Amino acid sequence: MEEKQRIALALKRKRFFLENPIVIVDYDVGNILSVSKALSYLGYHHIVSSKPEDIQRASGLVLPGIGAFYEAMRNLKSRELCSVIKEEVLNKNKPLLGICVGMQILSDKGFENGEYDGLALIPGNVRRIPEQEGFRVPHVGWNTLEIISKDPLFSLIDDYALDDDKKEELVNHFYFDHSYYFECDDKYVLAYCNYGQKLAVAVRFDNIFGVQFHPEKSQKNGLKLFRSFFDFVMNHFGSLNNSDVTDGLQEAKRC
Amino acid sequence: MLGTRLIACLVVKNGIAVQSIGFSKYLPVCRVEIAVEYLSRWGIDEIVIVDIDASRAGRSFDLEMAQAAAGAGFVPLTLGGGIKSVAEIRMLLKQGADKICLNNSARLNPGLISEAAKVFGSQCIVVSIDATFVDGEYKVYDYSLGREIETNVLDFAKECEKLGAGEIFLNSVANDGLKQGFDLDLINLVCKAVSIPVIVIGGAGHPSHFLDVLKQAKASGVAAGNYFHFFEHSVIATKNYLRKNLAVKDLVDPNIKGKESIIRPNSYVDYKGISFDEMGRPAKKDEDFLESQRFEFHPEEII
Amino acid sequence: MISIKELKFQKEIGKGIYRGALIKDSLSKKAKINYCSRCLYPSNHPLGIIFDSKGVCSGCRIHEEKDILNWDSRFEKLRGILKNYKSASRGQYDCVIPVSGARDSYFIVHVIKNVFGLRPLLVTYNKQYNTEKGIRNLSYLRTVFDCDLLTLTVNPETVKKITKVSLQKMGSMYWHCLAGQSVFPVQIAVRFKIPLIVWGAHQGIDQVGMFSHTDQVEMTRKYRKEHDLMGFEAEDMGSSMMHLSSSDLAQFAYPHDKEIEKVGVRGIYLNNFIRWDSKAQHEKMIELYDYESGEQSRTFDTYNDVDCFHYSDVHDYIKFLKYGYGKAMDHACREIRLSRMSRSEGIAHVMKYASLEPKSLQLFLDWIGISKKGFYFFINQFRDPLVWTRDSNGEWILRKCIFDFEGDSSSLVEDARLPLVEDKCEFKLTGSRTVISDKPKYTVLGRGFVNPEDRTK
Amino acid sequence: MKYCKKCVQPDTRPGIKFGEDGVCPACTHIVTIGTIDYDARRGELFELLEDYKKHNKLRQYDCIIGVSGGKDSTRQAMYVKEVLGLKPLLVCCSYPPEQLTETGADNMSNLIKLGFDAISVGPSPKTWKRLMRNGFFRFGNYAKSTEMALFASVPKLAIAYHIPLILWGENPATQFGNLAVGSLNWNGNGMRNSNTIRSGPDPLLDPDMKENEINWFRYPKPEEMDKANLQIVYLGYFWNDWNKITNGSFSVANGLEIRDGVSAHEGSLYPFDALDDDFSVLNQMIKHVKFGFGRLTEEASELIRAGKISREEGIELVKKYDGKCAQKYIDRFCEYLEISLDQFWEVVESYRDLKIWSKDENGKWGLEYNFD
Repeated sequence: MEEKQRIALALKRKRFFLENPIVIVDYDVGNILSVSKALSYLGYHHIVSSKPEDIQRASGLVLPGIGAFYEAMRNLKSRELCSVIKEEVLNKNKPLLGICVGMQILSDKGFENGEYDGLALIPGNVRRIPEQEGFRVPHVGWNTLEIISKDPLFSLIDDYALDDDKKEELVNHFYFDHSYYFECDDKYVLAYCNYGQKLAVAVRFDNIFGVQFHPEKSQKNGLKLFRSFFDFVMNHFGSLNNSDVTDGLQEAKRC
Repeated sequence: MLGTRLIACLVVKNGIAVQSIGFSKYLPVCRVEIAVEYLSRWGIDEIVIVDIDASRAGRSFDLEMAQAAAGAGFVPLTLGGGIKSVAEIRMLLKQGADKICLNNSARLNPGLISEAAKVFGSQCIVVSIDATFVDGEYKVYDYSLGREIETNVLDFAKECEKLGAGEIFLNSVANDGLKQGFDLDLINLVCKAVSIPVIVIGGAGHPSHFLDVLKQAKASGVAAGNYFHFFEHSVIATKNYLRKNLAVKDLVDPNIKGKESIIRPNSYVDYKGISFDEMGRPAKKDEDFLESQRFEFHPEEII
Repeated sequence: MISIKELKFQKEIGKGIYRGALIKDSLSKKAKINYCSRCLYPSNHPLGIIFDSKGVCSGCRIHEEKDILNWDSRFEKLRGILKNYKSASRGQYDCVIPVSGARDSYFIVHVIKNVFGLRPLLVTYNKQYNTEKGIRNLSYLRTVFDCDLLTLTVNPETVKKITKVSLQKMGSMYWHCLAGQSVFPVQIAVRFKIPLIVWGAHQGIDQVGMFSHTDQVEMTRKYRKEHDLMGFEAEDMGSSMMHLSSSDLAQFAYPHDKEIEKVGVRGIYLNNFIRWDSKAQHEKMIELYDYESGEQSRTFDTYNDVDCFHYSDVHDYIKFLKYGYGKAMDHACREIRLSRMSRSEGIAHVMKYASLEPKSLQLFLDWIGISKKGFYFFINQFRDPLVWTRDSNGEWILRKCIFDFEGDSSSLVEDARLPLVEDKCEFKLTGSRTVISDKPKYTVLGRGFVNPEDRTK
Repeated sequence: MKYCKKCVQPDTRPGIKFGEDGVCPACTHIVTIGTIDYDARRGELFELLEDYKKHNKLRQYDCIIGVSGGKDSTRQAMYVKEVLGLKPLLVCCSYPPEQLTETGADNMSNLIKLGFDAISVGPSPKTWKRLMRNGFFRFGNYAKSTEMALFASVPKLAIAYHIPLILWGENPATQFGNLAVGSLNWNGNGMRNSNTIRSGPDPLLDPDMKENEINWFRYPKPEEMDKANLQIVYLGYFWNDWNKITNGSFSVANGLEIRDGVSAHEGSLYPFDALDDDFSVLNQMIKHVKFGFGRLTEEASELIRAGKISREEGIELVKKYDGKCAQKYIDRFCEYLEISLDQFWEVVESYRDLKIWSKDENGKWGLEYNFD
């Protein structure tokens, strides 16, 4: 991309997100700081908050997450954030990105140490990864993906590269650190990860996205994912406002 | 496919990252956040930071240092040293740690392992075991006492797994800092004893030492403390050494099919196709290649 | 009296890395400073330093390797590396050597060219604070060894702006020199596709024992950013106070990783392969090549810093104002470890030179256009509270320093003492090559050759 | 030896061709200056600079200029910075310390202090001295290697630093009639073919000299220049008042240190030529022996063309001062090349062109000036 175009785009991002910042929901679970650092590195103005009025003003939401399912849900409920998040995401159509346990709580039910209700934003359940010979649980480390649809999360990710003896090699690694996985219908799945069985590691339902891996800890691939997601938020926000251009696909899915 | 992780361990003393030799001699190297920044830039898979002063000084991991480290790079962080309670763990995870590592407190208060695993999920809980070979068996070494204790390493590792530890961080006191290679017997024993991932460290001085571990054991992560400080882009070059010298048939783990699944390559700055000198560092490129580079222009990668 | 809160505030304004944990400990009253029981180094050494159970510092422990390792076999290791890097076919240089008018440059070129027979490309970053003696040493270096020399001189106006920013951000007047001389060789290596750079001594090893010689540590951008540049790379020098464009700073910016990878640039340090003794090496160079030594204002070592008005003068005084010790201590520690100086003699030297006012301060202030009080305004912000405090009427006083240990003969010190191998530690004064006295002002570029009629010898 | 009808330039310069009207190329060119639309050319120049931005990938510098700190380079560098608004990288080829003059070093410092980044290229002194010696003994011109280094260092750094645009001063064809560079407009890419450097360093070499000892004397090959998109531009083409006197005055006004200005010693009318190398006075004397004209002839010709003096006054000055060189310069040269005075004159005499020189009754060499 030409130097001039890059500077113009960076300026556009700066101006857009100063007015409508991204909100990283602080519900006392997960490394908020790393997500925040990634966003500043990429030039996206954002605020870390758990106040409903900030979430209402946001252009996009991020639900970071480390730790257990029920504790995440308990903290969200205790801060009365569930309703305001659902309001913004379902009615106001604001894009949301759930990371790791932030993705898992989008489900209907989570079966980690018991059975707990999720936000029910994406139909599906969260179950423990079945033990299998040679596939240790928890699933920790860098693993490659089988990407079903590149756009919008994986549009900048190179799937293949040539290795030393010029053979095609899968290089779309991301960092995983989980013992439970998101079990849902194939139509919501953006990408799988083969770990003894196919685990859904990236899901989407309209403007709600979830990724099982940690983009804020996946170095360049992670930064590229954030780059394409937040540019999507910027462009998506634009299409929301000028009412005449309704996203046809959006309407059909909703009803 | 889940590859093996190349991990850097930063031993912290007096607030700075040091080289550790035989758990007794320490050499000052650099500030923690500078090390994290460059290791992340070089594509390290994970970083473990252990503050060896903390438990002796009776304090937990320094939050300010945790924040500085988490902010310096986009790489998975495991923080350890002096952690004694769930509250401390929650604070560290909030600061940017992905996992926390228990050493002394795992031995003195095993209940903490299961309690923490319950609250945060076992994937965030790593137990660090320092092993030393004494009269015929591997015993657990207590670094605050400076000697081994009467606990067998394999039993203790199994015990930790039962208690809900997510990973084992296995160090060899004897090999520490000698640059003579890893203690492969110890590694094989522990990897067979538990089913949770095992990260091994202690004695890396040449890329071939990492190669030996990958060829003869089922470790999920191979780590080095001093080694990665020695030369520019050490992580990328070491990864390429491993990718170049690992033939599929060598591998013990049947599930690892293609070569690509073993070591994650760095993108854009990848040191592909290089040869190595006897120290295992990038050797000089051939003359015609250097000559052809005179008219090449390589832009910086900007995401 | 600067309150602790204000000091905390100063940490925020500078993006630079303040020794977080260390400063926090030092701010608390219980933190105390101690000194190595063999050499004189304090525990607040900026490169970081570790004392072992006997109170001996990591620098001294690693220094012991100089009398343990087999240096002949290490010399052969160096021969092997250099042989691989000889540019056989394409008529290019075999390596790049950073040089200046002083500091072991003669010895390094002597070893690489005369001993190993390589064809080096010499490179030097113009510090602008050049003494005429330094210009002469550099010109004769280039002529005596018959080498090609590339000199980078950055626009003085830009250098002044950068120095004002470095004074504001980290209280340093020498950042541009350290940045320039540590990156210009790498830029040339990348631009001209000469992969090998040969440096002299690795300061981390020589001063605080950062690595063992057997680690054979190499040049990294990481070390440069943290230790040479105090945490500030060219990209971090943007400041609202002074407009510096990216092209102004381009000459100080490290080549990015892809450029380094494509050429395979590697920088090796000779002190990993040769038993490093700067004093003996300089004396050999005086004997072989008439290297000019000269009196220094704030240290007894007359060899190391003759090419710069300020390196062991204003810059060294700033180091004293920040950390409470200066070059005299660096040189004393070096000589103590080489068993040429007793600890008490070292302390005597440090006491003599430590608080001497720099001779060339006005020269620097006129050049950069800052008043004396303005100068102290910047420097005082970076005094290490562990060592410096203000008395009742606001005067800065040393909380504690090596002087308190003058008569110290505690058991630790006695055990750690090294038997002297030489009874005295003399530094030669060669006198100048020319009868014309050197000008007391900077020479940006100079001829350096002395016409026959003006020669002293 | 025929002289230009209008000025005092003889036709003995290698590669020069007079018109049928007996006028030298420089005089024919100067006539056209009045008709040249310099504003249109300036537009052409800015267009050229804009066009070249896309080749400049590194964006550190807009262009690269070869300088010595002398009168021409000082004015040219300031013109590029102040008038064209570009940020140039200066490249100075620094002589061996023994040959360089104090004034030369001070002038280069002065130019840098006017606000420029500069890279000084210093080829190895002893090797350079040997090339000078070979140049003197084999071609009677010690300066062949010097000129090669001066001309080659700029494109070599341009390739290394990815700066495609090289700005040069005056086109030697239009200034001195040296047509070998093959262009009468701004395009300087043919510069490698000019007389002194066309042969490259090979004829000057000794057998034991390796390629990596003389690479600063080897001009880049044409294909290397193309691969790097290099373009050399003569700024003189776009400038109406580019001449020795104006350049000299401008640079002196900006701090240039100059010679004493004794024509009888320096064989020139003005004190600001080749300030960084005393041997150039001697080189002009040898040129005078070889071709019957030296620097003063060129200066006088320029003054005549500029209408400052008449042809007759020019002829007077040429007869009086051309080819003069003080003995101190000859002594220092012999001492530098470690040769005796007899060896020096033996070589110089071997190049005397007997077609234009004749001995008078008491054995003194004299030129037969037929200025008609």
